[in-house]
Amino acid sequence: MSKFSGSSPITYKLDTDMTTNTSSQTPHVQFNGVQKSYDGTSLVVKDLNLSIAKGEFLTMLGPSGSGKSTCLMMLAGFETATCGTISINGRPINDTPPHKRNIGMVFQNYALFPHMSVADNLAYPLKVRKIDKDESAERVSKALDMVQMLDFAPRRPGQLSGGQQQRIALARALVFEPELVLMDEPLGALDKQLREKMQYEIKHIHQRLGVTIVYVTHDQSEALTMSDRVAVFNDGIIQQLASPADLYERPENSFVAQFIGENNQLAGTVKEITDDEALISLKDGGEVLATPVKIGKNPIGENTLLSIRPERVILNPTDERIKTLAGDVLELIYLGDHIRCRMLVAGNDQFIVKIPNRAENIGLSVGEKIKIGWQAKDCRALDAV
Amino acid sequence: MSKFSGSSPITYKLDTDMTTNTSSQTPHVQFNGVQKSYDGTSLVVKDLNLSIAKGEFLTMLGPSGSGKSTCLMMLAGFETATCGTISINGRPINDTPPHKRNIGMVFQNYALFPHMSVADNLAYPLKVRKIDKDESAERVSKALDMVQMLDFAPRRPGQLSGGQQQRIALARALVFEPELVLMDEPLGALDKQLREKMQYEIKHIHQRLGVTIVYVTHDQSEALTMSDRVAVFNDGIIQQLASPADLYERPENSFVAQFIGENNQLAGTVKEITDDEALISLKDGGEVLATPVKIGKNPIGENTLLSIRPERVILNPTDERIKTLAGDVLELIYLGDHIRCRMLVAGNDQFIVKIPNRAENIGLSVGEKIKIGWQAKDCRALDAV
Amino acid sequence: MSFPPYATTGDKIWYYAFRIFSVLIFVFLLFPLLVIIPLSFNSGEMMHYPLQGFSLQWYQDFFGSQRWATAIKNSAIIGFFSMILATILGTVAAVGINRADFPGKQLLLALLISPMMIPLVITALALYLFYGKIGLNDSYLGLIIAHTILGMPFVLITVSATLQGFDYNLMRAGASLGGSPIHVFLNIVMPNIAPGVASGAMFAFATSLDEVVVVLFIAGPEHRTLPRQMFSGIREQLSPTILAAATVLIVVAALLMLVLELLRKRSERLNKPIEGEDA
Amino acid sequence: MSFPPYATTGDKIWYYAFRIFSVLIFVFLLFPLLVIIPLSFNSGEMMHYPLQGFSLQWYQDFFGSQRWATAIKNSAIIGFFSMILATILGTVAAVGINRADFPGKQLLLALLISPMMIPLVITALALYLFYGKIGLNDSYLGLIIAHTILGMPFVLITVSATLQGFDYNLMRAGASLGGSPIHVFLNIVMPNIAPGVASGAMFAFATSLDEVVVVLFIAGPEHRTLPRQMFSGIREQLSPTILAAATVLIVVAALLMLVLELLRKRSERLNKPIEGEDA
Repeated sequence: MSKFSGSSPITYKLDTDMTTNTSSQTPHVQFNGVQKSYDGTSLVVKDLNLSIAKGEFLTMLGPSGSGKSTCLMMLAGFETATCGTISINGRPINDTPPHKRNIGMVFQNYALFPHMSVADNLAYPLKVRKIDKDESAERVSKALDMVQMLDFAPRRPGQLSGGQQQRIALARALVFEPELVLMDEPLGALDKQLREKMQYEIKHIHQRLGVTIVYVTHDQSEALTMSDRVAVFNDGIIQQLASPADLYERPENSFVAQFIGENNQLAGTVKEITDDEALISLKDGGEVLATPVKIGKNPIGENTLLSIRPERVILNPTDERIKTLAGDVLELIYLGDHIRCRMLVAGNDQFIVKIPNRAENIGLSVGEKIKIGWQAKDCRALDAV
Repeated sequence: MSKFSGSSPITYKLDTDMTTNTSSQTPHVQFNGVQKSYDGTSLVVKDLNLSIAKGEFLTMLGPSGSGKSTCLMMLAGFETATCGTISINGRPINDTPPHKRNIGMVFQNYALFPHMSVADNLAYPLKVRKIDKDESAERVSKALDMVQMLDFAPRRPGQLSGGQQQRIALARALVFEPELVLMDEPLGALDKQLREKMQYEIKHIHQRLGVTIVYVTHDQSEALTMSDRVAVFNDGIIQQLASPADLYERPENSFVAQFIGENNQLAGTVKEITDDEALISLKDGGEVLATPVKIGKNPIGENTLLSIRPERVILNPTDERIKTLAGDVLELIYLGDHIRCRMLVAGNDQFIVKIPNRAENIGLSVGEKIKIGWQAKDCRALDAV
Repeated sequence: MSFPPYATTGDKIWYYAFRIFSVLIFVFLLFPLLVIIPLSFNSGEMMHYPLQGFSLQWYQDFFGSQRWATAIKNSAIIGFFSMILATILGTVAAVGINRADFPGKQLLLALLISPMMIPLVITALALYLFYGKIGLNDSYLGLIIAHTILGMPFVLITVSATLQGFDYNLMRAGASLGGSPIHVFLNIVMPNIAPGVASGAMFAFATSLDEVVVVLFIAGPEHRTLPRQMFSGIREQLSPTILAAATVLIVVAALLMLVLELLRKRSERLNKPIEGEDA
Repeated sequence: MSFPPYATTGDKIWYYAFRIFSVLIFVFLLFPLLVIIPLSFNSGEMMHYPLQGFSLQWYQDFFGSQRWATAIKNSAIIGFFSMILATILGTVAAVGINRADFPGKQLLLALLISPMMIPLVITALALYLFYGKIGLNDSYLGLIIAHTILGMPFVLITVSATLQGFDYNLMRAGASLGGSPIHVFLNIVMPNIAPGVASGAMFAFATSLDEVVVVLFIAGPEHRTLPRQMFSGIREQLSPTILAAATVLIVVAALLMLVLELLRKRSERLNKPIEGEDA
């Protein structure tokens, strides 16, 4: 799982009900035709089918109101599914109350018990399970040690900083050794630097313990950093379920392309199509090559939205196969490790190119006109929204 | 101001009391030996000297408690300086009450008047200035138009989203045409995407109107994106005052290097020194070249902290002048536009290398051992903390 | 309320226990009050059921007779002036205490709300002895001051609560936009704390209208208020006119509660957290 | 308080006006109360200054005589039981109302706190008539029920306020960690709302200890409480023993206020926002 090689070689499968590489076993968690409606008319979650393998780190990513949190709450037992079944290890759990599901959970606001010391917070699930004092104390110490908070055992949660509380919440969700841990935007309340640090810590703990983690967030970079697979939610539906690299490199529709990472969009129509390349004529003139992804059966003449990442745009390309467009440099912003260049390209004045700031001077200036282009495989022709 | 060229050619001057390129005029804002203490013993702001030119976008950047907000509050008149003078256009304003300073201000929580409509909020400063109804209405419309909120004039602030309220707060601070506008972490309450969008909007408005803006933030990427110059605060002192590019490329001390952008640190001692290069021997063995910046007069044998940006590290360098170190790849994280590689280098297991993800496969894997190096000019030998 | 499929027996017991509790509270609390209202429309002199017929004669007596008219007038005068004074004093005290930080702040606050905590009989006794010295017994002024003291803590508390939710940055924003401190206080602060001030005023009025112990101690015969008149009515000659008076007071109390609720709603609406696209 | 260099005349006027106000409030509020206490230690029978000498005779009379002893006993019994009942009912009602969302919730809430708003004379009258029918006048039970009704709204309000600050995610966290609903209620919810429950209980006790109007209506001679005994003491034979009783009640009230303040502090400490390195 920790091995990873560049532009990932994992092939993408279309069915959202796919199982991972451990597909020979029963999936650890399975959503089967799950729907949820609060008011009886509109569905917040529409026909969810999802299998999560044992030991997987799966992230539910989406904007607020996309249904991702509702799914987590149904899995935790705090919401009931309107229809469909949710199973753990093949056993339906719809009728199991939350306190009998044996699922660890980390909440956004930590939900530490303010009237108990840190040690008592961690001992609570062990006390409920009637584990004897000595073993309980030992397990609490071990869990605190794991999150490097052993010295804080006698403190009250109110005496800790946000990041420290986060660690305690994590330790408490793991101390009773659940096989499944849910995390509901656990890092949402932390500042950026601490959030990134905790992302790596959680990832490392996951790798060490091998528990299954279902993680909910609206932060795409968090999802990319931590997950084995990401389910991108929008409008109550999983738009794409894939590995981080696949999501970024091969988005299946405009929503995913736009939501994951930065993205330039250009509208055009399909002019010609060959094996794995399409010739697209843009609205404002000019023709470019792209990889056809989500265009109809008889695509010639259809509208499409091209999606190209800012860092994949090539300035003054030398490769002769690349079709070029004219671009006007409108703005240059220095951002430390890269320079952000806003251009006017084919009528779009928000066309962004990221130029790495690697010592060599790029010698661009505002007002300049240059040629830009890209490899056909880096540009994807998606559904016109 | 909008012209910008790569690794910026602006030369850095050491004195913090420097004036910008418009130095022939009186500075618009001047802090002169300003100190502030709340309790009479410890100083929150220590001997601040700072000149801000007319039309400049100056950002005060620093961690919380560094004194940056206190400086802004003294300029606004909500705090009084314990000693020193603050002048606007050469005239001391220490004795002017806040409502007579004619300074626009944008607050972090927007501070819109909840009992007034958006239009009445904007009309308030005009009403106080006894500007007649017709002209007031026209100016309010113009200001709302500038922030694309003309349609929201009759609404109450409570009916607007955070981003919309932010726009109204901005328009209200500008509607009475102050020459100086202060912004106190105005984007702190917005989510990441909206925050970035608003950064560009504020920058564009600044370029269009030519007002002087003093901006306070703790977010270094915000400071880099927006500012003409950035004053990095820590511990009540300006650590460095420079353009964004200078701050990133040529930090003067370890605090600035660490606070602005990502940074790898390696401890070592100075072994040899030539014109503009120093040979540093690292704690865990190995020798590298660096640019000496903040080391004493007789530097040989002194301790230093090397600072090198993750994106300036070269993997398997071919240039023979570059001295290399051995690195173990510990972790590879896919982040869309780049891959983040954590390595063990010279005893530091948090050594980060950013590898741009530009189509070509990087072919690295966890556990691999490779050689790394850098150009001497990309590595700075700073003060050992 | 529908139970989730896994509701335990405990959940259900709790649910039904709460239902039964509610009904019991209802019976002991509302029933006695509800009994009064129909009796006030009874055509007979008897103050018990069954009713003998419908009549408004007790209301005519209440609004028509000299002694009740005096009581209504006294309650109105004392209630009005003590409300005004309590509101001004309470608001000033709340703003002063919430703005500044000074030693003894907690003590001053405790002192100012002490009339709520000290047994009324004692306040009444103290005022009776004190007024005896300075000649304020048997006077409107004495009663108004007494009710001001009793009503002021309510204003202090409601205004303080509103000020807790008041964003002092609004005052800074007003100043930065050019408003002088007085202009800002009148145009920015006051409109935002008005619901709290008005609630406090309502409470102060209700307190005065309700209060009988202090009146019993320090009021002469010509300063009898409504509750005082009802009290002696019961002692001297129990007639259904008292029930008519009670019904009228219940209606007034209900109206005051309604106004308070509307003020609360309004203030909640103004201070509601921001919802929007970028939530 | 030091003025900033640019303080306007308006600022200074406001500042001194607030000072003068404070002093005035102080004189009218605290002075009458302070007068009582020294007089209770006077060796003479006269209830005015100058004092004739120091003596504890009135305290001996208060704690020694039969009628005052009965009054102390009655106040303690009625106060204790009505506090217990009001606390249980108020807590159950607060938890029930804050947890569930049901039609008529606002109405039920208004009903439950109505005893605070309805003039005491009317509640007393209604209970007097109602108790007459069911034979509860002149009984401990009747008085305890009446004071429970009057004290319950305070418990409801303080517990509700505490529940507003209570994070319901703690209940979910408890469940996810394996705690059954009852275990979570007792071990997670109760300890966190305990300060509110205790404050409510204090208020309920203070209400019962203070209340005299309802007692005047429904209590017989053998159920006279302390305030009732003081009231008749003033009517029948004014002696400095009443001042001793008043002083004792003031001390009790002050102690209750102190306990409330400590509870508030404790609850504030538990709920204080998080401070830390990453603020």
